Amino acid sequence: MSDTTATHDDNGHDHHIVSVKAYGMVISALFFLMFLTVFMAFVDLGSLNPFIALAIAVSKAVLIVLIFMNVWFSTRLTQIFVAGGFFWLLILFGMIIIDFVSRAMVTNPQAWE
Amino acid sequence: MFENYLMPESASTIAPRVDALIWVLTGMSAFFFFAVVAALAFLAIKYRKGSDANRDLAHPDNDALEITWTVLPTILAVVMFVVSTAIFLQYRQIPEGASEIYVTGKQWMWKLQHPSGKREINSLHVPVGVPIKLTMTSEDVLHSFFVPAFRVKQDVLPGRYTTLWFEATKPGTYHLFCTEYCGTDHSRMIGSVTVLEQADYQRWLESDDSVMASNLTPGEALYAKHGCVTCHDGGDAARGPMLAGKYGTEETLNSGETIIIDDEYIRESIYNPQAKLVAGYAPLMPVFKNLINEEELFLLIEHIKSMEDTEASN
Amino acid sequence: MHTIAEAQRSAVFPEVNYLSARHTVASWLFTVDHKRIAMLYLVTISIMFALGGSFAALIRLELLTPAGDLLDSDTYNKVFTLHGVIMIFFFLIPSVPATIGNFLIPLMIGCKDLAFPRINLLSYYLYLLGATFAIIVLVRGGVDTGWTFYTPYSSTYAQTEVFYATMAAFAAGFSSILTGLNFIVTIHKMRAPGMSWFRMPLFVWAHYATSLIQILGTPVVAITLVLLATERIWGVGIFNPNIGGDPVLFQHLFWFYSHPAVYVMILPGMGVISEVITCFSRKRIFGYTFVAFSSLAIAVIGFLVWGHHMYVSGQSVFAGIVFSFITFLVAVPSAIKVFNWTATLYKGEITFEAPMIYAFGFMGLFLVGGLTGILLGSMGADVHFHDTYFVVAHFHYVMVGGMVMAFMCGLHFWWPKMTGRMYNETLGQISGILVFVGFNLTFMPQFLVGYLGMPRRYHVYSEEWQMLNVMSTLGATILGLGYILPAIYFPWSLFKGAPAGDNPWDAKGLEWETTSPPPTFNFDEENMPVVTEEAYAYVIERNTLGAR
Amino acid sequence: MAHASDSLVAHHFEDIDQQNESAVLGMWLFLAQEILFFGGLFAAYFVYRVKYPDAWAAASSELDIYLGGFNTVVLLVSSFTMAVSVNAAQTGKQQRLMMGMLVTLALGLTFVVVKFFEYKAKWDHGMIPGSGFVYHSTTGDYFAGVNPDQIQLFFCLYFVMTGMHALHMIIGAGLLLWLLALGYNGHFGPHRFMKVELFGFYWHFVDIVWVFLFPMLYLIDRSWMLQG
Repeated sequence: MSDTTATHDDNGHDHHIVSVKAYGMVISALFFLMFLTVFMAFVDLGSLNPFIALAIAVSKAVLIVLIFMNVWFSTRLTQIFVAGGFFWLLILFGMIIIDFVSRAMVTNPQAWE
Repeated sequence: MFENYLMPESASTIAPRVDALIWVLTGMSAFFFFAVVAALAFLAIKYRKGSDANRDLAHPDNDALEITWTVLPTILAVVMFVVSTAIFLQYRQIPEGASEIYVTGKQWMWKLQHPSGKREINSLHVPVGVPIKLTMTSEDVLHSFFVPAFRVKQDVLPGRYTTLWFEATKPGTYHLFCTEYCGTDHSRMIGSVTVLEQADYQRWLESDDSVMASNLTPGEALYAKHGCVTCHDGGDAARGPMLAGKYGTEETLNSGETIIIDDEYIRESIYNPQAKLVAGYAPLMPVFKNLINEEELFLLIEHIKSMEDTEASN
Repeated sequence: MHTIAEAQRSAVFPEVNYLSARHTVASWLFTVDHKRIAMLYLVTISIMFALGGSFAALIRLELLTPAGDLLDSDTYNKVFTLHGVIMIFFFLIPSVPATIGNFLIPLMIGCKDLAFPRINLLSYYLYLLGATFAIIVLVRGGVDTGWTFYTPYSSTYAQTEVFYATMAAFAAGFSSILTGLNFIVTIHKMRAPGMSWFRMPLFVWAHYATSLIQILGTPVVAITLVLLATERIWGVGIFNPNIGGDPVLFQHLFWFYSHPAVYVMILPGMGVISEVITCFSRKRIFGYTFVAFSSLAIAVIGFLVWGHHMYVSGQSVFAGIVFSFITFLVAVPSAIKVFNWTATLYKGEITFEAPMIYAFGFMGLFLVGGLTGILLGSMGADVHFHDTYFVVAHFHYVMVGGMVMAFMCGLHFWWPKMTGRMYNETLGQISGILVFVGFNLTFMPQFLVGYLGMPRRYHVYSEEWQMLNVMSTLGATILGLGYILPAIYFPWSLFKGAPAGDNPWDAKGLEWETTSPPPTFNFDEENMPVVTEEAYAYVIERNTLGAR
Repeated sequence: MAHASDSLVAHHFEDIDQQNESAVLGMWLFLAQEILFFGGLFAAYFVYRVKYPDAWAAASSELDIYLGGFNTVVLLVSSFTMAVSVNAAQTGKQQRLMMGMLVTLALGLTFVVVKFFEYKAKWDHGMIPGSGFVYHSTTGDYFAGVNPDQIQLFFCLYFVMTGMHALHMIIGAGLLLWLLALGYNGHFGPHRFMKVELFGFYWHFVDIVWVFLFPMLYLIDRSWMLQG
């Protein structure tokens, strides 16, 4: 019937119940990362800054998705769709950015040689 | 020949190459079309219900066949891609020394400006056998500059320059269309491109004296009118960089980056002077955004370029 | 095998079915039965198609002469814009999925309803809301931006009802998203016992691929339209070139959805063709897995090619090259499908009922549409063809020649299942042929006038193109006739048609194992279907063949 | 629906597992759609950030880092309380469930109110895009020479992005009210908590959007603040 044979608990449900303690650890990590990102914004690292900020934001998002949103304990199918959604986001960003970073080649055809 | 029935007249150096590409692709498409339709018709008739065709061992899968008709079209597609892209790159490779014409699109007309300052509306005169580079912008919405006989087309955008080049091969008068929908009179935003023999072109250039009457070119006049000369003449009091001879050269900015001084940079520096300051200069220049329109901008750019010429000849 | 006549002689109209379950108006308007919702869609979509079609008729009439004498320029611009907006957002995108797909997917995979029946109803009302916005646009004087809504014309310069038009597309977009969501969950979670992925009808595979595009693409155009709407209200916004905004960015965001959207329009049609070809060849489809995966390949690769709408838009040369390369690759899975359909005929036992006529028509026209797409994907050739009538002809061959043919094909094939009645078979065959001939007469001349460089969206045009335009209008008249015919015999069959019987085509698939029309919960609830064989398990009974 | 009281499983589902798995998958598909919906905005953001890095940094510095930071804390905590509520629902602790949702609602509303005051400050300074837009730099000479037009472009995006986010918060608050009403009427039980769980997904998603908005809008380059 269903695609997945996820581990069923005693009640016959697929639900893995995450403990409040685990949530507490995640929120602590999130706070740490938040202060880290604020701190890093005050340090001038030139072109590195945006990448650090993005990396921190991505790790926060990953924590929220995996633990708060239970994806770590979900069925493989759910995990695929979550990953797919974010992957499509990268397609959108990637293909658009290709245009804007290579614009100079249009106005300046010498760049081709 | 069939060319005037199936394709518009072919009147530029790139047109025969594009036509060859189009006919090869059309031929290939036609081949596949007729091959598949013939197969469909043959099978439909042979295996119609009630026919006594042999229906034994009709296996519904054949991986070898599948792979064949996956891989072969893929190879063909890649070959077509390479050829098509090679021709497209010729559209983008503007020959050295092409003579420049500035184009402004505006609802619903084309305004064209020759280097001499001569201006035209909805008609363009060019000499035969000379590569022409068009630098184009729009004062309002998107337009697209299309001359079917030259097989050239390029969108014209507000706030930015796009370029296009062609070399006409045949004297005559050809259609000029706007092909990017631009509002009410989109279909009337049309004109003509007249290709003249070199001598005729010279005569045409000199025929109209309304523009050349002043001993200043229009760009020179604007340059004087807006007082550019007070800061950019290179004298001791100059608060801005000297412009003569700078076009096309490299310059270092305050930020340490280097840039090439081109049309786009001059445009930006007039409309938004503080964006990219040349190293060593203070942000003093006023913003000319609302004082100079796109057409006048072209005249100024043309003048700044010509300043290089006088410098070099002296 | 049975002939249709045989099957019908014994057929009785079932007492209990979803149509007769309840008769009040409210029972229709608040129904959560996927079959009733499909019928609601069918009625609404037909009305929108007629509306869009009448705009097409106006366009063709106007273009009879090179001068703009029937309509003034503003009216003409509004007419072609409304034709595009209505046909794309309110007909082509929902056509097969929301009607035939909505009706059949639960039947085909053997379950009682879609996973979220109430969301299905919500999705219909969102569609209706969008359609209402479209009507508001019409009543308030129309919109003249072209269906592509390119900025800055749409954001700043247009004086027409752009705001309501964006809201119309926005609401229709969310309707489409929710339909896709429902399909994916249903296909994953509600398949009957034994209905493994590779036993599913290809129609279901095609809808799965379509749904992916609807969910992942539509939201981007939705937010883009929101940005456009705020820019109109605010007077300034992120596409405004006066403050450094980039009009090309709008095109990227727009085509990120709107190119994959053409696959939303064509993939379900391909699904229909796979069902019909097999049924009337009495054969399992050739290369089932290749056809199934080519649907997914088209859906995924289709997301990476949108820049081929923008070769001359001012996008970078490098980006153009990348998009062009992938565009050539996306041609391959479509080619695979066509080859496999053709090979399915081999050693079949082919009959030419109305759905099959339409299916053959589809293959001919889709071939032309697909192959001319290669010329437009080629950067060198596209510079000449871009925004000319060549493009207009190309996408009508794909959308009308492809999708509308497939929609009609599917409607003729499953009409007996949906209504329990048989339409006039001969008239069906005639309409199929009329549409095919009329279509070619309409759009083949547009290819030619495109080679000659006639730009699209032109109200007045150069005189040398008149002959071809007159031919096109002539063809459109025949095409219109071809569409009017079914509009008569389908409703007629509802009242006078013979009972169709459970399986008038002697076809394979779970939908044919229940009554026509099916009961409210699709199957006999005590005896839900269990699948024990592969899809399209047709067997040619050799002893019925003539010379054997 | 009507017969929900006698059975937790809707008629067209086989069993509760099938129904729950469908609901979770459906919710995630909806969120995938949401990802791409906000993705369009982020794509525009990235394009202009690449095009106008200086203006982006300068405009970012005009936003109130304290209010932004405060709201980040509020939202993160609300995500935590929502997660605790889901846990309470799954383990059948009704009182904790109601408390958790109530706190979440309060935090969500706090966020919206703070956002309102941020908007109002921008309004008072004339930093609303439109014909009356003015840019008074508060960053001294640090970002001298940026183009005010591009600053305006940033604020167009700022308002649409945070506005869309705030709209999602308000919708979330409405849904929470509905869940609270259901809970008050004893709707939830140890086998009946999908609504809470699905809403939790939504709430966390809105949180994630802010996790990206905060550094990208408020924190592009703050080193000028250290230069006094």
